[in-house]
Amino acid sequence: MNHADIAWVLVSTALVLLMTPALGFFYGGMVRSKNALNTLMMSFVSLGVVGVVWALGGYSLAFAGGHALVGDLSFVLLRGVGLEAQGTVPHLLFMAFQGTFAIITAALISGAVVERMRFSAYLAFITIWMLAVYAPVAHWVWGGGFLAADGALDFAGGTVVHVNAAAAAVVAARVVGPRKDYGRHAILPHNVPFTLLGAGLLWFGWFGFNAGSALAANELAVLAFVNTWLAPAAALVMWTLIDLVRGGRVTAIGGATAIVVGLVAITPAAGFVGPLSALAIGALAVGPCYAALILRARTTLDDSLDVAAAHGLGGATGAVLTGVFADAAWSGGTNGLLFGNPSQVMVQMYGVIIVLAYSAICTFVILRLIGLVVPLRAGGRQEGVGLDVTEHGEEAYTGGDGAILVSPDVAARAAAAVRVPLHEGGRL
Amino acid sequence: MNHADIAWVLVSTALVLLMTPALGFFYGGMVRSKNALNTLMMSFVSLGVVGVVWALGGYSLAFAGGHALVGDLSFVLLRGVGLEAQGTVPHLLFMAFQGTFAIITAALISGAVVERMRFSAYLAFITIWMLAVYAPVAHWVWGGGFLAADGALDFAGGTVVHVNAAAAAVVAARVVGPRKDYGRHAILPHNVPFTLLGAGLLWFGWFGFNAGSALAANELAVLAFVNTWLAPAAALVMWTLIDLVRGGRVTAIGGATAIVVGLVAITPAAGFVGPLSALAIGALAVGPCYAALILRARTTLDDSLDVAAAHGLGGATGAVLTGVFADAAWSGGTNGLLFGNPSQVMVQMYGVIIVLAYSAICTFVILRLIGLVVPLRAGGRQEGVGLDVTEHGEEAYTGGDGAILVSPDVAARAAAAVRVPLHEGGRL
Amino acid sequence: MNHADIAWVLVSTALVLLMTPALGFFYGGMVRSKNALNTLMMSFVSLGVVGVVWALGGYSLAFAGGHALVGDLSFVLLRGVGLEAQGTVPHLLFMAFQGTFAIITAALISGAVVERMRFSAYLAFITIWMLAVYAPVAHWVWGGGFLAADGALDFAGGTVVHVNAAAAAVVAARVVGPRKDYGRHAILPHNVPFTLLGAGLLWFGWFGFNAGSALAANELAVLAFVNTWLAPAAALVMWTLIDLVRGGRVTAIGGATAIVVGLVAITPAAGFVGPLSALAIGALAVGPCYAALILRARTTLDDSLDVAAAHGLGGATGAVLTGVFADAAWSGGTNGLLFGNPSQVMVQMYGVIIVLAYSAICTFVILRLIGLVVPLRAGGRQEGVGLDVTEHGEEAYTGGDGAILVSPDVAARAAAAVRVPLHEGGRL
Amino acid sequence: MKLIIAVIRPEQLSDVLEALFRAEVRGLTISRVQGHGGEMEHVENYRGTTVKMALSEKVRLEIAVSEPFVRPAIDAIIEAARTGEVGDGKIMVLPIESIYRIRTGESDRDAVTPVPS
Amino acid sequence: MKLIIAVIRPEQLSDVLEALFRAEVRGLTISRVQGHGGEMEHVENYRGTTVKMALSEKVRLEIAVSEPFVRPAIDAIIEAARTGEVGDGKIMVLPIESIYRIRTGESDRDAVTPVPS
Amino acid sequence: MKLIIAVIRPEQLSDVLEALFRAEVRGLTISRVQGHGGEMEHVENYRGTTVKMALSEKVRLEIAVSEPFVRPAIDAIIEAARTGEVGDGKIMVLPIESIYRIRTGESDRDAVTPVPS
Ligand SMILES: Nc1ncnc2c1ncn2[C@@H]1O[C@H](COP(=O)(O)OP(=O)(O)O)[C@@H](O)[C@H]1O
Ligand SMILES: Nc1ncnc2c1ncn2[C@@H]1O[C@H](COP(=O)(O)OP(=O)(O)O)[C@@H](O)[C@H]1O
Ligand SMILES: Nc1ncnc2c1ncn2[C@@H]1O[C@H](COP(=O)(O)OP(=O)(O)O)[C@@H](O)[C@H]1O
Repeated sequence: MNHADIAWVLVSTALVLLMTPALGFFYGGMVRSKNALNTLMMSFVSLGVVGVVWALGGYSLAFAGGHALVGDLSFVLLRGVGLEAQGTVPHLLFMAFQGTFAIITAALISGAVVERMRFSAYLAFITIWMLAVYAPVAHWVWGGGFLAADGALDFAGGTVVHVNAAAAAVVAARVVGPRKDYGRHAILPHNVPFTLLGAGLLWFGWFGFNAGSALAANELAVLAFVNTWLAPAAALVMWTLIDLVRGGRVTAIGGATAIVVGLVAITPAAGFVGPLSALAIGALAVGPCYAALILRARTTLDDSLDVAAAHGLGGATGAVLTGVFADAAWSGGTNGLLFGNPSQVMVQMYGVIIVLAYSAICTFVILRLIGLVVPLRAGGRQEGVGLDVTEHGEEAYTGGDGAILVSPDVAARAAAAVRVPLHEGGRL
Repeated sequence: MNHADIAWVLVSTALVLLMTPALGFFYGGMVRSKNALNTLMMSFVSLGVVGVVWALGGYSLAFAGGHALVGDLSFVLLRGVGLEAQGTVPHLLFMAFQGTFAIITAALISGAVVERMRFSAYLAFITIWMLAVYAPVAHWVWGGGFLAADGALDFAGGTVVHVNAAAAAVVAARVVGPRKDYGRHAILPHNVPFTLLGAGLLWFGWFGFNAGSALAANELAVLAFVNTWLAPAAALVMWTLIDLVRGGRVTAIGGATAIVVGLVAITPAAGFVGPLSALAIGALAVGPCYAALILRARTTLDDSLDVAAAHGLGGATGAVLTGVFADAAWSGGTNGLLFGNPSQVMVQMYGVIIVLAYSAICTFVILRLIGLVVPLRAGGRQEGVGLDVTEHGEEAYTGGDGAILVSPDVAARAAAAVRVPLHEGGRL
Repeated sequence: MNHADIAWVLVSTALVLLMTPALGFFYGGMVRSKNALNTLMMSFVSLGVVGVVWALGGYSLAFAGGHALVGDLSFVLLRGVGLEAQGTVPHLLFMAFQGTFAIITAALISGAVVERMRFSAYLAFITIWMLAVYAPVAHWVWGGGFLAADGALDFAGGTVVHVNAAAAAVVAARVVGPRKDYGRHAILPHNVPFTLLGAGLLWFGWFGFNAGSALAANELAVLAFVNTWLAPAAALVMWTLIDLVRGGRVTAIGGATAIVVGLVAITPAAGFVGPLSALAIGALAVGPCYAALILRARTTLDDSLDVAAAHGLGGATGAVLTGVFADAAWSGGTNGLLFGNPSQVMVQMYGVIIVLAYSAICTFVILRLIGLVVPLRAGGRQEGVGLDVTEHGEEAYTGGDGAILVSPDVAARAAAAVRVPLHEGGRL
Repeated sequence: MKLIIAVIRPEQLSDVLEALFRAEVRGLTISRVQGHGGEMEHVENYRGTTVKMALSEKVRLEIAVSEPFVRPAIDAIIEAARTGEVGDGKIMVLPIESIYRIRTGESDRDAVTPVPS
Repeated sequence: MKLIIAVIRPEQLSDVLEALFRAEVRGLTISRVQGHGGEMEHVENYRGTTVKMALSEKVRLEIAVSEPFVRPAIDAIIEAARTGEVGDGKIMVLPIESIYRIRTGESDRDAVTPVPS
Repeated sequence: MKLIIAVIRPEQLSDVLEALFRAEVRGLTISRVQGHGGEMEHVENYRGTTVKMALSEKVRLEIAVSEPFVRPAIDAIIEAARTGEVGDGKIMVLPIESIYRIRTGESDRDAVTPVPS
C-alpha cells in the first residue's frame, strides 16, 4: 500500500465525481430555460441512482470474477470489498473510483433525450442500463473480459464510457422521438456561460479521469495527465481556426465543445501515446466531430445536445487513433500503426464496433420494455410548458411574480389537483 | 513527516476552503435576486473574518493545552505553530485545515438570517461567536476536552460543525425575527441552478472535510472518503423516492438538499462505519429532515434556508446513528449499538445535547449584546428594496438602465446623501 | 522520483489550469451581458492557444539552456522533455505545470481590452506576446536568467505573472483605446455572482499556483499554502473595514477584488515569509490597490477590469514586501529588510521595474505591428451591439424570441450576408 | 371597453392580484418595468465607478375591462397598492376601440367575458 | 393610425411573426409578459413552501399600423396564434393620435411606411 | 392628458432620460423590449443550428403628460434618441381618459404634477 498513490486516487475520484455536476452545467446551459432544471437533474440524479446501483451490484457485474462476458455476483453488496490492497491502493477505493465512471456514463446519455423524456422513465432507464449495458462492457475491457484479452487498448474509457453512451444516446433519441419544436423553431441555449463553466470543470475533473486511471502517482499518471492537458488545447486551437476560416466568428459553444471533443479523443489514448501524439489526436478529432455536428442538425435525429457527434465520434476517433499513435517508448506497452504495429488499428475498430452494437441493441430493448410500463415522453402540452414545471414542480429562475402562497392544508389538496393536465378545459 | 500525507492534507484543506464559496451559491440561489449578493457575501466574508480570527486566537482557544473546557492562549498569534510535525504533517498545516472548518461553520449560520440581518451586525456576530462558541466546542471534541474524554465520536464535525451551527441558527432566526413577507407572500429561489452548483461543489469539497480528517492518506481516509460518496447517494435516492411517492415530481431543490443532508449525516460517522452502514445512514437521515423541512415552513420560525432541518437534524441524526453503526472491524476503534455497544448511542446523544444547549444559549446572549450596540436587522424599507442595494450598494444583475454616471466630485457628495433613508419624503 | 511529490504537482497543475476558466468568470461577471461570451472566451481561448504555443516552443524559450536573457531551442517540440526526473518529479510534469502559468498570464491581460478588441487581433497578440514577452521574462526569474542571478525573489510569479501582465494591460488599454461609452455612460457588471464564483475558484486554484511552486509536498509547500490562505483573508478583512469606514456598505465586487489582491500580493512571497507576515502583506496590499481602483476610474485609461490596479499594483507591492518580510528562519533562504537585509528591497524593486519596462515596450510594439495587418478594435456599431453577436455570432442568454431557424442551404447564403455591416442601409 | 394600465410596487403585486380577483376581474397581463417618479434615487458603487440609479423596480398591469368594471378595478388597485409613500404608482385609463379573443375570434364584450365552465 | 396590442403564447411567436411579415406588417415591438386568464393554475413546491402560480408566460406585441393594415394584421395574428385552447390570448385595438419616426422626425402615416430600399 | 409611448435604442436611454428631465418631464416608466423594423437582421450559430435574429434590443418609455408637456417631451426624445441610422425607433401619442395617483387617489392633472418638496 502506498500513501502517495492513495492520495492521488482519492483526489482523482473526487475529480471524476465533480464531472457529473459539471456535465449538468455543460448540458443545462444549452437547453431552454424552461427545461434547465430537468436537464441538470438528469445528471445530478445519476450521482444518486447509479452510485447506489453500482455499490449494490454494478461493481460486481463489472469487476468480479474472470469470465469473458460479465462479472459474477461475488462482490454484490460490497461483500469482500475492503481496505486490503489491490495494486497499491485499497480495493474499496478502486470500487469508488470506478463507480464515478459509471455515474457519468449514464448522465452522458441524457443529452439525447432532454426537454421531453419523462423523468421517471429516465430513472428506470439508467438503473437498468447500468446493470445490463455498462457493467458488462466495463467487464469486457477492464474487468478481464474478452476485449482486454483481444488486446484492445482503452486507457480511461473512450470505448467503455463515450462510445457506449453515444450509441445508447442515438437509439434513445430515436425511440423517444424528437422534440416537437425540433426543426421547426429555433431552440437556443439559454445560458452559454453555464456551458463554459461546465466545460472548464469537466476539463479539471478529467485529469482525475485519465491520469487517475494509472491508479498510482507515477510516470504513467504524469503522461496521461499531460496528454489530457495537450489534446483539448490542440482541439480548441483547431476548432477556433475552422470557425475563423468558415465565418470569421469563433463561437463559445464551439469552444466548449472543442474542449470536450479533445478530452474525449485522448481518453482511450492517454497513457499509451507521447505528448506530440496527444496534440495530433486532439487536432485530428476535431474534423469529424465538427462536420458531424453540422450534418446532424440537418437530419431528423434529435440527438439534442449531440452526444453522438461529440462523444461517439470523438471516442471512436480517439480509439482508432490510439491504434495509430500508441508508442511503447512512452508507455512501455503496445505499439500502434506509426510504430510498426498496423494491426492494432483493426483491434481498436473491432472494440468500438462491438461496444457500439451491443449498447445500441440493448438500449433499444430496454427503452421499449420501459415504454410498455410508463410513457417514455412527456405530453405535448407538458413539453410546451417546459419540463421544469411539469416534471419537477419548480422553475429555474423565478421572480416570484404571481406566486400565491398556499396554506398547508390547502397545499395537500393542491398537490392532488396538480395531476390534472395543465390548460385542460374549465375556468377557475 | 510524510510527503504523501502532506499532499493529501494540503488538497483537503483547499477542498474545505472551497466549501464556503460553494455554500454561498447553495444559499444564494435560494433567496430572491434582490438579496443574492447579501447572501453570497455572508459566506464569502467568513473566509476573511473567521480566517483571521482563527489565526490570531481562535486556534489557540480550540487546540492549545489540555483543559477540559477550553484551550489556553499558548498558540495566540500562531506562536509555536510552525513546520514541525504533528502526527505526520506540519503543525501549521493542521492549524489551517482546522481553520477552514471554523470558516464554514460560521457561514452556515447565515442561512437563518439572510434577507434581513444587517451586515455589520452579522460581522460582529461571527467574530464573537467564533471565539466564544466554536473554539470551545471544537476543544471539547477534538482539542482534548471533556466530550472526547467521555468517548463521544465525531469523526469530522457532525456535532462541532453542524449541530453547533444549527442551534445558533435557530436562535438567530428567533432573535432577528422573521422576514416581513414571511408566511404572507411566496418567497421563491431566484436561481436554482446556483443551488445545484453549490451542492455539487459542496460534495466535492466534503471529500476533503471528511476524508481529510484522517489527516493522512491512509486506509482510514479511504473509508471516510467512500462513505462520503455513498451516504449522499443513498440520501438522494431516498429523497427522490419520497418525492415520487408524494407527488410524482422530483424537485431539484430537494435533490440539492438531499445531497447536503447525506453529507451532514455521514460527517460524524465517516471513519467509524462500514460502507453499507454509510448507505443506511444516508437513507435514514432523509426521513426526519424531509419531514422537518415541511413542518418548519408551517411555523413562525423563519429559519429561512432551513439550517436546522438540514444541518441540525441531519447532524444530530448522523451523530446518533454513528452510535448505532460504529464498527470496530472497519475503524479499529469503538463499536456501536449494532455491534454490541448500546451505550454509545447515549454518549452520542449526550454530546449533541450539550453542544446544542451551549450554542443556543451563547448565541442568544451574543446577539442580544450586539443588539444593544447596533440594530440587528435592516429596516422594513430596506428589506423591501433588498439588502443588495441598501447594505452593499450593488445589484447582483444589472442591465445598466437608468444608471447615471456620477462624476468623481459629485460622487463624494452622493455617497454622503446615500445615508438618507430611501423613499423618504421630498421630491428630486 | 517521489510519488507523493508527483501527486501534489499533478494536483497543483490541475488547480492552476482551473484558474483560467475561473478568471473568465471573475472577468465575465463584470462586463455587460452583451459582451459576456467575448470576455469569457478571451480567457478560455488562452487555454488552447497558449497551451499549444507553450508546448511547441514557449517552454523551450523559457527553460532551456542557461543564457541570461532567453532560453534556447533545445526543448522545441518537447524534444528531450520526458518522464525522467527533474528534482523529484518528471520533467514533462514540470513543463505542464509551467504551461498553466503561461496560460493565465496571457488571459489576465484581456481584462484591459474587453468589450472592444477584435477577437482575431487578440488571438494574434497572445500568441506573439507569449513567445516574445512571457517566455523571456520567465527565463530571467525561473529559467536561470539574470534576475535570478541578481537575487530577486519571486516565489510563484508576482513579477513574472502579475506585474508582467499588468504592464501589458495598461499599454494594451491605451493602444486599443477606451470603450466608446467609457466615462460617458455607466458600464455596470451584469452578473456579480459570476465574479464571486470566479474569485472563489481562483483562490482554490491559487493553492496549486503558490504551494505547487514548491514542486514537492514538503514543508515549503505547507508554508506557501498557509500563506496563500492567510493573505487573502487579511486583505478581505481590510477591504471590508475600509468599505465600512468609507460608506458603511461592504461591496461584493470589492470583496472579490480583495481576495484577488491578497492572492496576488502573497504570490511572490509565499515560500519566503512566515504566516504572520502573510497576514501583514495581505492587509498592506489593500491600501494602494483600493486607492488605485478609485483613481483609475477618474482617468481616461480604460483598463476596463483594472488589471493594473489589482494585479500590477498588487504584484509590485507583494514583490517589494517580499523584500521586507522575507525570513530565513521560515524559508531557510534569504532574509529581508525586517530581518537585517535592507538591500533585498532594492533588488525586488529592480526586478519589478525591469519586467514592467520590458513588458510595456514589447507590448506596444507587438500591438502596433498587429494593427498594421488587422484593425485592433471592433467598429463603433459592433461595440454598440455587443461583441458576443458581432465577433462570436452568439448571445450569452437567449430567450429564443424572434429567432427564425435558417434552413441549411439558406444558412450558407446567410453566413455570407453576415459580413455586411449591421444596421447599414436598405430595408428587408 | 377600456384599457387600464397600472404601475405599482412589486411587493404589492400579490395583494393587488387578490383584490382584482375579488372584484371579479379575471383577465390581465403584467410585466416588470422600471419607473422614475418622486422616489429618492439611490447610489451604487462598482469599484471606482459611482452611479445614481434613477429607476426603481415596478410592475405594470394591463387590464382590458368593459365599462361596468372600470371603477371597481381602479378602486381595487388603489386600495391594495397604496402604502402612502412616494412611489406607489399610477393608474391610467385608455379607450379601446375593439378587442378580440384569439381562441375564438369573438370580439368586444364577449372577448373579455369568461366562458362559463 | 391604430395601435394593435396582442398577447399571445410564446411558442406561437415565430408563427405570428411570419404571418405578420406575410401581411406586409414590418414594424413591431414585443416584450415578455405574464398573463392571467382562464388558464389552469399550476402548483410548485420549494422545500416546505407550496405556491400556486397564477401567471403564465406570454408575449406581448405592439404594432402601430395605418387603417388599411388593421384588419389584415388582426387576421394574421388570430390565424397564427390560435391553438384553440384556453390561454391563446387577446388582441386590442387602440386609437393613436399621432406617431413619429425618431430617425427623421416624420410623423403619422409616413412614420410607419418603410422607406423604399 | 396623453400617453406618450417611445421605443428607442438602449444605448440612447441615458441621453433621453437627461433630455426629459431637462424638459421638466419627471414621471415615466420604462421596459426592455425587442423590436423589428428596418434594421438589418443578423445571423447566429449554435453548433449546427443557424438562426436569423429578427429582433433587436430596444427600450420602451411610457410617459403620461398633460397637454402642455406633449410637444416638449416629444422634441426632447427625438433630439436625444436620434442617431440618424435605421432603427432609431418610434414615438406614439395616445389619448388618456383619466389617470390616478395611487398614493393619494388624486386624479387627472393632479396625478402627474409633482408635489412641491
Ligand atoms: N407621468 C408618468 N408617466 C408614466 N409613469 C409614471 C409617471 N409618473 C410616475 N410614473 C410611474 O409611477 C411610479 C411612481 O410614481 P411617483 O410619482 O414616484 O409616485 P407618487 O405617485 O407616489 O408620487 C414611477 O416609478 C413610475 O413608474
Ligand atoms: N382582460 C384582459 N386584459 C388584459 N389581458 C388579458 C385579459 N384577459 C386575458 N388577458 C391575457 O390573455 C391571456 C389569455 O387569456 P385567457 O382569457 O386565459 O384566454 P382565452 O382568451 O383563450 O380564454 C392571459 O394570460 C392574459 O395575458
Ligand atoms: N409599426 C410599428 N409598431 C410598433 N413598433 C414599431 C413599429 N415600427 C417600428 N417599431 C419599433 O421601432 C424600432 C425601430 O424601427 P425602424 O422602422 O427600424 O426604424 P426607423 O424608424 O429608423 O426606420 C423597431 O425595432 C421597433 O421596436
